[in-house]
Amino acid sequence: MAFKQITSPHAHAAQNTTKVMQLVLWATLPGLAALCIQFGWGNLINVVLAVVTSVICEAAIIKLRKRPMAFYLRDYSAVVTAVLLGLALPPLAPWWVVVVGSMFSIIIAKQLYGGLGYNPFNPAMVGYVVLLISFPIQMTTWITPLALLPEGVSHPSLVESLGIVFSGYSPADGVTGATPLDSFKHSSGLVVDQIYQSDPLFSQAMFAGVGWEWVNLGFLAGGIVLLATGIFTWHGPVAMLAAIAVMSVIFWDGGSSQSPGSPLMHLFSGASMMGAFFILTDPVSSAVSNRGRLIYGALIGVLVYIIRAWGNYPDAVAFAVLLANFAAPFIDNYTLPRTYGHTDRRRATEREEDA
Amino acid sequence: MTKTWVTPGGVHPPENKHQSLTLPIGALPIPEKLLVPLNQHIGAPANACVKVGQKVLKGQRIADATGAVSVPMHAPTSGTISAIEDRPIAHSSGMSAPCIEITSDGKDSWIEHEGIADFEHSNPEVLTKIIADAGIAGMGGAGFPSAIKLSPGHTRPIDTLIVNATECEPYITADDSAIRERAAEIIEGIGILSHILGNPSNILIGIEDNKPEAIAALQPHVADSGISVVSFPTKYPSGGEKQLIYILTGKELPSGTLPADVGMVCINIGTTYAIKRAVVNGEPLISRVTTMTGNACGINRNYETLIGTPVSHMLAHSEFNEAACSRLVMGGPMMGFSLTSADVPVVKTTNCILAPTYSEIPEDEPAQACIRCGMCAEACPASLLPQQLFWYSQAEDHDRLEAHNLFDCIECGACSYVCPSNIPLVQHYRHSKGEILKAREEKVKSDHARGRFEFHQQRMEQAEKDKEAKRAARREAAEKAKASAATSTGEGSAADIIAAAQARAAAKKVSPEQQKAKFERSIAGAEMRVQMATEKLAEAAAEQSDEQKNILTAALDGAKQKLEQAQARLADHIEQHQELDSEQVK
Amino acid sequence: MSDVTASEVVKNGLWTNNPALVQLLGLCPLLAVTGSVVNALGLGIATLAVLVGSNTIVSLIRNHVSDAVRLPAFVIIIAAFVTCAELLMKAFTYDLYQILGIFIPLIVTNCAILGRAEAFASKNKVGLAALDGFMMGLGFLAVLVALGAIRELLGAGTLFADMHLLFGATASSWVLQPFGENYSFLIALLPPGAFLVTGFLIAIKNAIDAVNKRRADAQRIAPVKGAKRIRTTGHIS
Amino acid sequence: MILQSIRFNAIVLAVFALITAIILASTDSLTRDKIAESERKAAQRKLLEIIPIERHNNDLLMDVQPIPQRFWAQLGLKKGGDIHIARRDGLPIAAIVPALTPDGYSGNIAMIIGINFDGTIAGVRVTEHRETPGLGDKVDLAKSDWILDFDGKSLVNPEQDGWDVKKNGGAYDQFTGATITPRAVIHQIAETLDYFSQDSERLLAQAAVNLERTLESSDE
Amino acid sequence: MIDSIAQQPILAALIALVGLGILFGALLGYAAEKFKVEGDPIVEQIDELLPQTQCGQCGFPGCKPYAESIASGDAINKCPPGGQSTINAIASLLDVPAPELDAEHGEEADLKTVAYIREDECIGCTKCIQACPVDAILGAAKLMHTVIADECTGCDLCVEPCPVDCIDMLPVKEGLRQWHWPAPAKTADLIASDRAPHNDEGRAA
Amino acid sequence: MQEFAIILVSSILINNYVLVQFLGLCPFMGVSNKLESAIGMSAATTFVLTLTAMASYIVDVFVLMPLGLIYLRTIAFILVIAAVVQFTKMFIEKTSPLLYRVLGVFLPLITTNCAVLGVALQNASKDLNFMQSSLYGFGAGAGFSLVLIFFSAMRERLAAADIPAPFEGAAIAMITAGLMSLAFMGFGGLV
Ligand SMILES: Cc1cc2nc3c(=O)[nH]c(=O)nc-3n(C[C@H](O)[C@H](O)[C@H](O)COP(=O)(O)O)c2cc1C
Ligand SMILES: Cc1cc2nc3c(=O)[nH]c(=O)nc-3n(C[C@H](O)[C@H](O)[C@H](O)COP(=O)(O)O)c2cc1C
Ligand SMILES: Cc1cc2nc3c(=O)[nH]c(=O)nc-3n(C[C@H](O)[C@H](O)[C@H](O)COP(=O)(O)O)c2cc1C
Ligand SMILES: Cc1cc2nc3c(=O)[nH]c(=O)nc-3n(C[C@H](O)[C@H](O)[C@H](O)CO)c2cc1C
Ligand code: SF4
Ligand code: SF4
Ligand code: SF4
Ligand code: SF4
Ligand code: FES
Repeated sequence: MAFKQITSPHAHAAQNTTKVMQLVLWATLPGLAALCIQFGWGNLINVVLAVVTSVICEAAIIKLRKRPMAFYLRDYSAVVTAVLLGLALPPLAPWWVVVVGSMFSIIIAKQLYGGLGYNPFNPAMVGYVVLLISFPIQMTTWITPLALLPEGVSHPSLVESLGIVFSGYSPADGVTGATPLDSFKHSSGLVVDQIYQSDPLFSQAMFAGVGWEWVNLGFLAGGIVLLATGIFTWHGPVAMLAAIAVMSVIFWDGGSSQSPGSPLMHLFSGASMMGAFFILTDPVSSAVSNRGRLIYGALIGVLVYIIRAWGNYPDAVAFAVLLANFAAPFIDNYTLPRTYGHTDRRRATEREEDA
Repeated sequence: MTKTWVTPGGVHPPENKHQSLTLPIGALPIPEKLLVPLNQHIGAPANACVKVGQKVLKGQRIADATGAVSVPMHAPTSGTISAIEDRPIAHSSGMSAPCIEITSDGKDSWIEHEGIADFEHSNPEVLTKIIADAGIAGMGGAGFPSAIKLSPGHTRPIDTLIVNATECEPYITADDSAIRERAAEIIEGIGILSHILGNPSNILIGIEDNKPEAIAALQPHVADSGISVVSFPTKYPSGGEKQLIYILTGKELPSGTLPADVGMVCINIGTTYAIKRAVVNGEPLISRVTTMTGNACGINRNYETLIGTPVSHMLAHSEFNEAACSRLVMGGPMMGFSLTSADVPVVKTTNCILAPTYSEIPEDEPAQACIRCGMCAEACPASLLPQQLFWYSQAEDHDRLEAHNLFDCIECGACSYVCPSNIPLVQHYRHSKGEILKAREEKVKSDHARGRFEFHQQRMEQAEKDKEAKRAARREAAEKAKASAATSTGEGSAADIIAAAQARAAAKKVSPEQQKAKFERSIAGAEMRVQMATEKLAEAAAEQSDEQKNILTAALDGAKQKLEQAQARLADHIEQHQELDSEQVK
Repeated sequence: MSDVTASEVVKNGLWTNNPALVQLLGLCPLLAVTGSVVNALGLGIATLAVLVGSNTIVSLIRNHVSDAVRLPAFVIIIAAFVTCAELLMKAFTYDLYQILGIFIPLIVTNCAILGRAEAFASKNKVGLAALDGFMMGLGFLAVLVALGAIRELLGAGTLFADMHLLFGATASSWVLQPFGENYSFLIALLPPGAFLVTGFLIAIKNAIDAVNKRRADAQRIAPVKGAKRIRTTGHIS
Repeated sequence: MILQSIRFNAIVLAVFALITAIILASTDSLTRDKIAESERKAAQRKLLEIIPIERHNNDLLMDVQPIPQRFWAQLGLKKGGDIHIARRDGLPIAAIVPALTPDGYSGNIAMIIGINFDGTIAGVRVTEHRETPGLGDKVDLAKSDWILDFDGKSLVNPEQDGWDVKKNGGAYDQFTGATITPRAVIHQIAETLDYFSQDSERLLAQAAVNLERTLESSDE
Repeated sequence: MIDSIAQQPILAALIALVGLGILFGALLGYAAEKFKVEGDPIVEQIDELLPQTQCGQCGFPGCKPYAESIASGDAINKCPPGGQSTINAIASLLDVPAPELDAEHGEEADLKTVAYIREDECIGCTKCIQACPVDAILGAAKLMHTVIADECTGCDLCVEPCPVDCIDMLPVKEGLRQWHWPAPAKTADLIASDRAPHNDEGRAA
Repeated sequence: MQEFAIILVSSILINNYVLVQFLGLCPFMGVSNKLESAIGMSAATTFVLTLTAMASYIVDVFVLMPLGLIYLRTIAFILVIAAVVQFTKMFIEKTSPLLYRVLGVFLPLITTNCAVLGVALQNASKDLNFMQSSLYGFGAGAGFSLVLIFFSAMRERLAAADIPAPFEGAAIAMITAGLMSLAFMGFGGLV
């Protein structure tokens, strides 16, 4: 009788990486649905296009590296990256924008580092930022939310949308417009109340910005599901949202014309919720320990606010995440938990003095 | 309800304990051949004190303890010693080690033995000696000789005795069933321990709340005995010594210390039973309760198993279906190690044999990349960062591993259990720990070698200098001789030649003092070698490696001979010179 | 060091020990001014000239300076050459000078130049030193131009734009525009693009080297293993 | 020992310094005029783009007047600046006014605006900006011809309301995806025209004075 | 004064540069004398990392000399007994990329070996004693020799001088104490085919 | 006060010397393999940068400008830098042997760090006052330190990554630096 030599433990929990990724995909559905309801078919097309490109790129690189393809593709991580990129891009962006972004995400930000688990930067955000910098026009053309469409105009149908994406018709008049953050940023000289009254994006909204609040609620709902299933811990998202809230309270400035906006607006506009629950929780590129993730999340929150309020970019989640990715390994070195039996936390760079 | 503390991390694998609890503890037929490994636990291996062919009785000592951390072995049944040789033993490596094979005579006749009924009046040292002689090693984990844990000489008095009845691993029910059936004896064992340790103020039996029957069985016996049975929520790995101490007392065992350093002793509940049997009944440790479980076996139950019973024997009596069995595990599914062969024997620490089917424990999936999800860190009871340990283990960055407290990992496997990427984390840690220890050892060795090399260089230099000096002296003498020859004779080649030859001879002839010094040096050298060889031999003897011992004995003899020779030569030399001197005097 | 041959010097400079791709020296100008071919060419030529000049002079004086002042002396020599180059560019290609800006004076601290002075010129004869300077400069120039071309093409969709800055008015028509008027991919022109393209160039070189090595390994007879062993214990009688 | 080392090394270095100094100083004296010439040309070029050499025959670089402090705010200037006057045969024909708008998408946009003394625009150039490449940077002539739209326009052509982007009902194009930059530029040009209408007479007077002064000094 | 100098561009340049030159030269001259370079602690650190087998395969008489040579710029990939791990350690110490072992100096052995003398064949010529760099061989002229296994570094320098070829390099036997878990196989190497190993439920039947 | 803050923010983040202005890249690539050396290099560079910014201001304003020798800036500044480095070395060696052991090896490298000369030249061309020059120097050093230290922490992490063979080493470091500078573009327009 001969048996295999296998290391303990022999039992394993049922969770596996593929399932984790699939769960993340399911959790994006409320957000995607909200996007589609508010802005038409655009994001769905983005997502599909990004997934196809990403999977092809991933497969090609794995092939080049002579690795077993099915095994690596099965982890669904490329799909998650693609879906998140697709959700972040403006609806009805030209097809080549989506393709270039996905290629950057998968090839440069992910596979050059060895694929899943090794990339120090969030691939989807790398793709997004590259696009934002390279194609500012396409990346700043947003669609008007459902509620604000002019009388008689509706979002393009699926077929029309496809036409716009693939052959570059421009959308009908009135269908494109600014995002709340954008709009807010450029209404200089007005006090906040005036902006709220004059801009329909705010005046017709419940609490943050028309359309956008629903999208953010969608991502919040998905995020809470993930939190509840233990895919990630609360530290990162909560720290980020708290940091944004605190910063916007500190600088609220009574709603003067210098005010960068209310906490509610910052929390429920742009990519705040998606960032908090889907982007900065990317386990691979974030800090590892819980304390580290608190710092990491807070750093992102602060950076998001700073760039939104005083920088060039109306929504800064992508930049903030990349900047924090950059700091993460450093944070990791100084946020080790206190191990059982030790009185102090150690630093990762500490050498054994008495050994 | 005593207060308990909650450890961080931990996991809740399916318990699967009911299967083996349907039947009471059973007994297996005595196997035809039993195999007692000399190396049953962490300490030094025991030294066989029987010969092949010798007849032994049940409970007769067949191997002596060697060195401090070691326990003796006893014959688990009566019979004949049929072999003393290397056999595969229960070890994760699957390697072989020396074992004593006993062919049972089927009579199972006990050697004469006698216990002490009123241990309260015995000297603790006497009791400890009994425990040591009974070969009792911890039955809950590492198999550390219990007598050492109990022996005095602790840095501080023991104020807490913790009895580990946690049995947090899935499947295993050895302790549970033992408590149900033998509660009285167990409590008596605890009484013995308490007596030996000078009646510590706290005696706690730690048990998980998934064993209500066992708790109920203990309750009547502990009433006003000063022992408290503390139950706490079920969570793996509450049974780890460090975790249990924290759960029961809220104190952490500082890294690198032993429970004794903080005034505690932690002992497995099965061990207390063995101690009772040893002290009160005079029986050495020759059997233990072992759970036989897993769906590849038709019968799941606990057996009172003789130490040395081959696992195959247990399987054979448990309706084992080899084809269905995905792996054979000694111990539980979390900490147990896989057996490569079913022929290995049960040892003192074997609390479970697990034979699962493929559907129970499938083959391991290939590991995916670590996505740094942190589930492992959430599960780690020691608050480590398993993903970082894994990362640095892959990078072979030993400094970082130590800075991340690799050596505080108790290898509980909770991290691997939850890892969604199926990474064999524990194996990585074990590998890295091994590598680090090896590197440390090699460092010591290489420092030693450097010292020896430097010494060698010095010696060679000295020798070279001596030689050079000698050569110079010779040259000088030759020249002098030449010069004198030239001046004195001037002509006559024959005379020249003779003179030169004489000069050479004179040069070559070392002064008697030099000669003597040389002999003395060689004696000193030889003495040093003898001494060195003797020391080595002593060490080797302690370590029990025969081969090395033979080599060294030979070497010692050689060195001794050389010493004698040198001495003899010196003596000769001195004699000669005395003669010479006397001649000269004459 | 004096046993290097001229052909080795050539190969070293251009490929094996390329200052930009292998030694990773002179990175700042390499990344900063390679937004277009013309910039790359301008700075590359200036660097080449300085390298040849400084290597020559350093080699000439190599036996006359003490260790203590060796470095500062070299630095002065290099700085003098750079200042000359700067003044000349200012006088004759003023627009290019404006574009390259601070990177002209910074040739002084281009580590590649001091590096060559230290590592090669101060140990070799004038002829070889000058050749080394030329080859290293050429290797550097080649990488600069390659980077410039790739980035210009990817980023702006043009090639050889603005060549009149360097070659006079006739060169304005050299520009190629393969992707049409409206093409632009800004990232390639911005700092991140510089790093990324350089990374890819290094990787390509690595890949080529790996292929060459595999080929060479297949042909070469393995060196005698352990051939260079010696006895640590001296002679044995 | 130390003194010797100090002296030796000092001398060696000094010799080096000496030689380099000579070389450099002579290179400098050789190239000095040429460099000055190049610098002048470069500085002139922008001005000449607005008021080509055919239209005037004075030295634009030299013929300057400071802007009175009360207009600084209107022109967006914090530290003031100089207005260049173009003349033909001594007669002032146009002024080149520096202006700056802080309302660009990313910070200040600096420009120079050439205005004929009849109130029409001779030309506008953006001299410094940090607008997004691909979006706002189209105000730069190097990127787009948009800035040439202003040539010949004046405060009355278009009317007051026309000085805005089309999106806001004005007469000028915005760029796809970028309204802020052009709007800022348009507004600032209008402001500058407004300033000019207030200050042109003083400028003319001052120009005459300056002319006299230069003539006098050249007479001496 | 300054003005008059400024009038003379060449003179000004001369004065400024020569002044700086003198100042600076003096400073350096002072520094050069004052702070002479002392012994190099890096040698000790490198020597600490070398395996101290003292086998001479690196081409130097012992590890220390090789350490000295590395400190003065020699390649770090010449020590086969240390193998890749030593190369990596030195590379990390010196902050340079780690090369592969130079095959001309030998290959890294998978197993550690020690010398073993077949004693009945030994003629007692003492050559091996002279060859051993760490004095790990015991014996006297005309008598059987033996190797103290614990002291032997496995350098195999004694093998070649032995006139009767009675020295073998035997692999050190790995006992239970030396054994430790090997590193798990890398996934990329594990899956030869595209299919993951199946869960063989069928075998249970 | 605000002006100082702006100078610091601008030189550390927005116009980061390494990632945006491309100065000091050689040490950035060369000394970022180990966190410990990166920290040492950072400290030494920041110190030297601040000191050079001050010293070159003095040389520029009190020697070169009055003498009309602007064209000698390069050569004069490089001499100043070498002197400052030498001085720092002596100073540290004398006052803190421990610090010297940590920083000593990095000091000579700084002479050829173009960030140092770059700061001196930029300050000179920007007509700053003494305080501003020193702050720019310090800010440049701090910015250099920030990215160098973070970068080395990241490179240490990459040591175990499964990077495709041609990209191992310098290539992936370049790419990482590229992605870092991509992130830094987010600071654009802050002041
Ligand atoms: C190397 C070693 C030395 C030990 N020395 C002592 C000791 O001197 N005194 C003592 O009371 N326990 C000692 N122990 C026992 C430990 O405290 C502990 O009870 C034993 O390792 C069982 O641990 P486990 O089964 O949790 O793994 C030692 C254990 C080991 C492994
Ligand atoms: C993860 C882990 C789990 C353990 N679980 C138990 C357990 O459930 N029951 C037990 O008695 N010992 C358990 N042990 C062993 C104990 O730590 C400890 O060694 C033992 O209780 C000491 O008693 P002994 O010397 O009598 O064996 C466990 C050890 C580890 C590392
Ligand atoms: C990254 C980025 C860069 C931008 N750059 C500019 C710019 O340079 N100039 C500008 O006017 N608007 C710029 N914008 C602003 C948007 O394009 C904004 O939506 C637009 O100016 C509002 O004008 P609209 O009224 O045409 O929608 C930028 C926006 C983003 C996100
Ligand atoms: C909770 C969670 C969040 C994720 N977020 C991202 C993300 O923001 N961007 C991304 O490219 N991939 C994301 N992924 C997928 C995956 O981690 C990513 O592809 C790896 O970074 C690639 O190595 C996420 C995965 C999980 C489980
Ligand atoms: S649980 Fe597994 S995949 Fe997740 S961080 Fe830990 S080791 Fe990595
Ligand atoms: S095996 Fe080690 S690292 Fe993993 S959970 Fe247990 S203690 Fe923590
Ligand atoms: S090869 Fe290695 S072990 Fe042998 S002498 Fe040289 S450094 Fe020492
Ligand atoms: S060299 Fe060989 S024969 Fe001579 S002593 Fe050594 S082992 Fe014996
Ligand atoms: S070229 Fe800038 S530091 Fe080397």
